[in-house]
Amino acid sequence: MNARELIARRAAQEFKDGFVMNLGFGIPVLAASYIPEGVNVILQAENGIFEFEAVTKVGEQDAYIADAACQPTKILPGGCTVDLAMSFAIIRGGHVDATVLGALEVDQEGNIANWALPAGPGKWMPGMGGAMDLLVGAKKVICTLQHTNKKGESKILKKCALPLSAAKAVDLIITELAVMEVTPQGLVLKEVAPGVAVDEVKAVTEADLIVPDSVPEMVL
Amino acid sequence: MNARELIARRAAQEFKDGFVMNLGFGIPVLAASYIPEGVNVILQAENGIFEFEAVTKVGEQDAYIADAACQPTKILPGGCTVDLAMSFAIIRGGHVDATVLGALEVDQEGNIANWALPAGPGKWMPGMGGAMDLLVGAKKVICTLQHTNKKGESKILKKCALPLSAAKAVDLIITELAVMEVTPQGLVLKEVAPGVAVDEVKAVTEADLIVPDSVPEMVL
Amino acid sequence: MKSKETALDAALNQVKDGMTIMIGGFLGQNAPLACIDRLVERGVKDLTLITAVNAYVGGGFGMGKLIENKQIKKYIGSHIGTCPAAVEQYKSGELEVEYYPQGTVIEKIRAGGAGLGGVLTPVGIGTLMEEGKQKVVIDGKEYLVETAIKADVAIIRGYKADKVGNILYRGTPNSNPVMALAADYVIAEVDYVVEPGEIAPDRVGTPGILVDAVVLGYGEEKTQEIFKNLWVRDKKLA
Amino acid sequence: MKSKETALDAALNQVKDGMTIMIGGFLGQNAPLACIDRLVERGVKDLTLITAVNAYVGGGFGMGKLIENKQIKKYIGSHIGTCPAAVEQYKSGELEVEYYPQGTVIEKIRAGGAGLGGVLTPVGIGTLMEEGKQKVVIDGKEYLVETAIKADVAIIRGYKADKVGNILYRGTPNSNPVMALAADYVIAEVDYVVEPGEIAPDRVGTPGILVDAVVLGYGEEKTQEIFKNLWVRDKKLA
Repeated sequence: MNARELIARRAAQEFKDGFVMNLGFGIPVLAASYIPEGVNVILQAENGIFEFEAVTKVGEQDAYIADAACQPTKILPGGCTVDLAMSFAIIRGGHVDATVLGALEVDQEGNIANWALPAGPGKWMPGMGGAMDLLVGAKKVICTLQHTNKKGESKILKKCALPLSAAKAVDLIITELAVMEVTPQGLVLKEVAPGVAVDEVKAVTEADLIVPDSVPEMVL
Repeated sequence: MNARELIARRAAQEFKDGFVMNLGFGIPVLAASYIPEGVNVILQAENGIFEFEAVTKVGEQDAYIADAACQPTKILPGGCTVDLAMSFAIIRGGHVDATVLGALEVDQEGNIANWALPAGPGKWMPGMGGAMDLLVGAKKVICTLQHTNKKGESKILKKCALPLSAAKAVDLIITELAVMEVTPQGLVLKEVAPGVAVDEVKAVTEADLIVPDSVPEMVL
Repeated sequence: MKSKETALDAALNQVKDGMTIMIGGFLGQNAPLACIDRLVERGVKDLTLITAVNAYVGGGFGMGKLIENKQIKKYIGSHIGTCPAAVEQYKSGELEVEYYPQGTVIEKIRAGGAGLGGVLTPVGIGTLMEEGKQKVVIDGKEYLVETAIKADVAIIRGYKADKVGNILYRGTPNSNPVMALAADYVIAEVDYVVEPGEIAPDRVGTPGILVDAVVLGYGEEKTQEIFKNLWVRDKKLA
Repeated sequence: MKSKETALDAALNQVKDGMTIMIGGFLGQNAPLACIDRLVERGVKDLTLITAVNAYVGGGFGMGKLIENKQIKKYIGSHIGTCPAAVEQYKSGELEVEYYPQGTVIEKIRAGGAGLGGVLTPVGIGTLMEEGKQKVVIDGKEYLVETAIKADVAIIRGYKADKVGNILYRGTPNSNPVMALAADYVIAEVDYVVEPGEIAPDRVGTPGILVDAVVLGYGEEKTQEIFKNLWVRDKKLA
C-alpha cells in the first residue's frame, strides 16, 4: 500500500454516518473510495451540489452538471443544487460536519498553509479557492498530507512558515506515518502506521509531539 | 374628486413605462388604478413577487400566493417569485426605479417619518416594515400624503419631529394641494392642484417653499 | 437513510420555555400554521420570536394566537401593527419589541446562518436604528453594523419535502429559506412528504442537510380552505 | 413589452476597454462560452475580471482564452492555478491578481448587488487577508470587513430566458444568479429564448428586472458536444 492509499484509507475512518462532508482534491477524494460499509455521507461540491458522484462513461455526462473539479457528475436521489452564495453560506455557517483537505504545512497549534506558494516578491499562487472558508466553517477539519516534503523535511511544524490559510483550524492530521490530534495542550500522537515506531515518527516531525504512554497502530 | 383620488391620480403620472415600482398601502396602491395608457410598470411586492395583480373573485385565489398585504394575488406572465433576502437585495441594491409611499411627516430636506408613532416612553409603533429599505434603495422616492393633519397642521415641515425613517431620501412630495420637489437648494413648489392658489399652499406649509415665477396647475 | 419525517409533537418537543424561535411566513401566508396552532395548545412560554413581519391583520390567526396567548416575551422583527395584541402588550410593557427594517431582519438572519458576523447596511443611518450600534465608513460613506442573529428552533413552511428534508416551495417562499439556515433545530411543515429523488435537484429551495424534522401540516386542501375563508371574511374575496 | 433578446455583438458593445466585468461559471462549466469567445475575437482589452474561480484546467477554453489573449489587466477571484497563462502573466507582472476566499468573493459580489457596504467574515482572520482591511469586533470575536464590489458589465449563463429576461438555470447555477445583481449592464447567455409566461414564476432563478440583454449562446446540443469532447480529451470520460 503506497502512502497516498494508506492516508486515504485511514482518513476514510473519519467519515461518520450521516455526515455532510466536503473533500479536497487528491487524497481526500480518494478517501471516499474507502468509506466503511454502512456509512453514508452526504458529499458537497462547493460549486453547489449535495449528494453526487462522478460519471466517467461517455453518454452518462450532462454538460450542465459538474463538480468543483469540473468532473462530469450525477446528482443522486435526495441530492440538490444551490447557487454559490448558498453553497458557501452552508460552508461558512457551520453546516458541513467535516472537511478533509491537503496542506503544504501544518503546525502544532492547528495552523495550516495550503494555498500560497511563492511566485515572486509579495506574490503567491495558486490561490485559496474555497479552502479558507472550509477551514473556518467546517465543524471538523481533517488534514491529510505526506509527513515530509521531497527533501525529507517535516511538514508537521512548530510554526507554519508559509502564509496561513487559517489560524488554529485543524483538528486532526493524518499522514502515512501517524495520526495526530490538535488539542489545547498541544499536538498529540494518536496512532502510528503499521510497523512504524514512535521514534521514527518523532524523528521526522519538527513539531513538539505529545506522546501518550501507549500509541496504538492504525487499523486499516 | 376627493383628496385621496387627486393625490393618486397625480402620483400615477410618475409611473414611467418599464419602471420597476414598489407601492405602499393606501394612496400609492390606488395610484396604480390611474396609470396612463401605454405605460406598463413592473410592480414588486416586497414579500417576493414581480408582476402581479390582486384577485378579488372567489375561486381565483391560491392560498400560496399573496402580496405584501396578504391580498390574494395572481402572478402575471413574465412575473416571478423570489425569497425575502433576494426581494430586499433588489430593493436595497437600487434595482427598483421608484417607490411611492405615505408619510406622517416629511421635511424640506427630504427627511421622512412614516413608521413611528409614540406608544409610550421610548416606544414606537407600528414598525417600519420594508419602508426604510425602500427609502434608501429605490432610485426615486415619491411621497404621497395629505398636506395637513386632522388639526389642520402642516405635515410638510422645516424639520421632521417624529423619528425618521430615512434622512434626505424623498425626491417628490405629492399632496392634494401641491407637488413639491426636494432639491439641493430646498423644497421647490412645482405644481398646485386645480383651483388652488400658491398662497393657499404657502399658508398650510410649514416648510420653506421655493416658489418659481410660474407654478403650473396639475393636469389630472 | 433515516427519514426525517417526524410527528408534529415530537418535533415541537424541541421548543422549550425561554427559547428563541424563528417562524417563517408573511402575515401568516406560507407560515407553518399547524405548528403554530399546536404551540398555542402546548403553551410553551417566554419565547423570543424572530420573524419578518407579524401576524395576519386583526389577530386570531397564525402567530397572532401565540401573542394573544402571551407566549411571546420578546418580538424581533419589522412591524407589530397588524397584531392588536402585540400593540397592547407592547404598550403595557408585557411584550418587549426590537425593531429592524425588514431588509435588515432578513440579512441578520442570513448572516447568522451563513457564518458572517453581520452586514454593513446604509439603511437606518440618520435614524433611531443607529442607537447603540457600531458604524463602519467605506469610501466616505457610513454604514450600520447589523449583527448576525440565530435561533434555537426555526419553524418554516414548505410545500413538499422529501424524506431527507429537501424542501420545495410553492408561491412566495418569503423568509422560509433563509430561516432554514439559522437555527440549531429546523422544523419544516409541509403538505406532502415524498421519497428522495421525487423532487428534482434544481427544484429544491432548501437543501435537506439544513432540515432536522419534516412534519405534515394541514395539507393543501385545508390550507386552500383556510385562506379562502379568511379572505372572504375580510372581504378580500367575494 | 420590449423584448430583451439582443444580438451577441450588440450586447457585447457594452464591454469597453478598461472596464470591470464579471463572468459567471465554475472552471468554464455553466459559463457564457459564446460571449467569451466573441470577446476574444473582438479584442477588448485592459479588463478587470471578477470571477469565482478561473478557467478550465489547462487553458485554451472559456475565460482562459481571454487571459491567453492578454485582454485581462487584473484578476479578482479565489484561484488562478488552473490557468497556466494567468500564472505566467502574474509572475511576469503583466497580470495583477487580487485574491479573496471563494466564499468572500461571492459575498462581496452579493453585497455590491444588494446595496450593502460589505459583510463581516471570520474567514481570513490571522492570514494575509487581513492586510489593509478594517476589522470589527462583535462579542469579542474579530471579523474582517469585506467590502462590496460591482462591475460595469456582468455576463452570466442561463439555460432558458423569456423575453423579459427571467432566467431559468440548469444544473449548478454557481455564481451566475449573484452576478446578475451586481453590474450596471447584465448580459444573460442562454440556450433558449421563450415567451413571457413560459417559465413558471417559481422556476425563475434570476428575475428579468435584473437582466438587460438576453443573447443566444451555442445552444444545448453544441454545449453538450463541447463538454463531451473536452472531458473525453482530458480522460474524465471514456
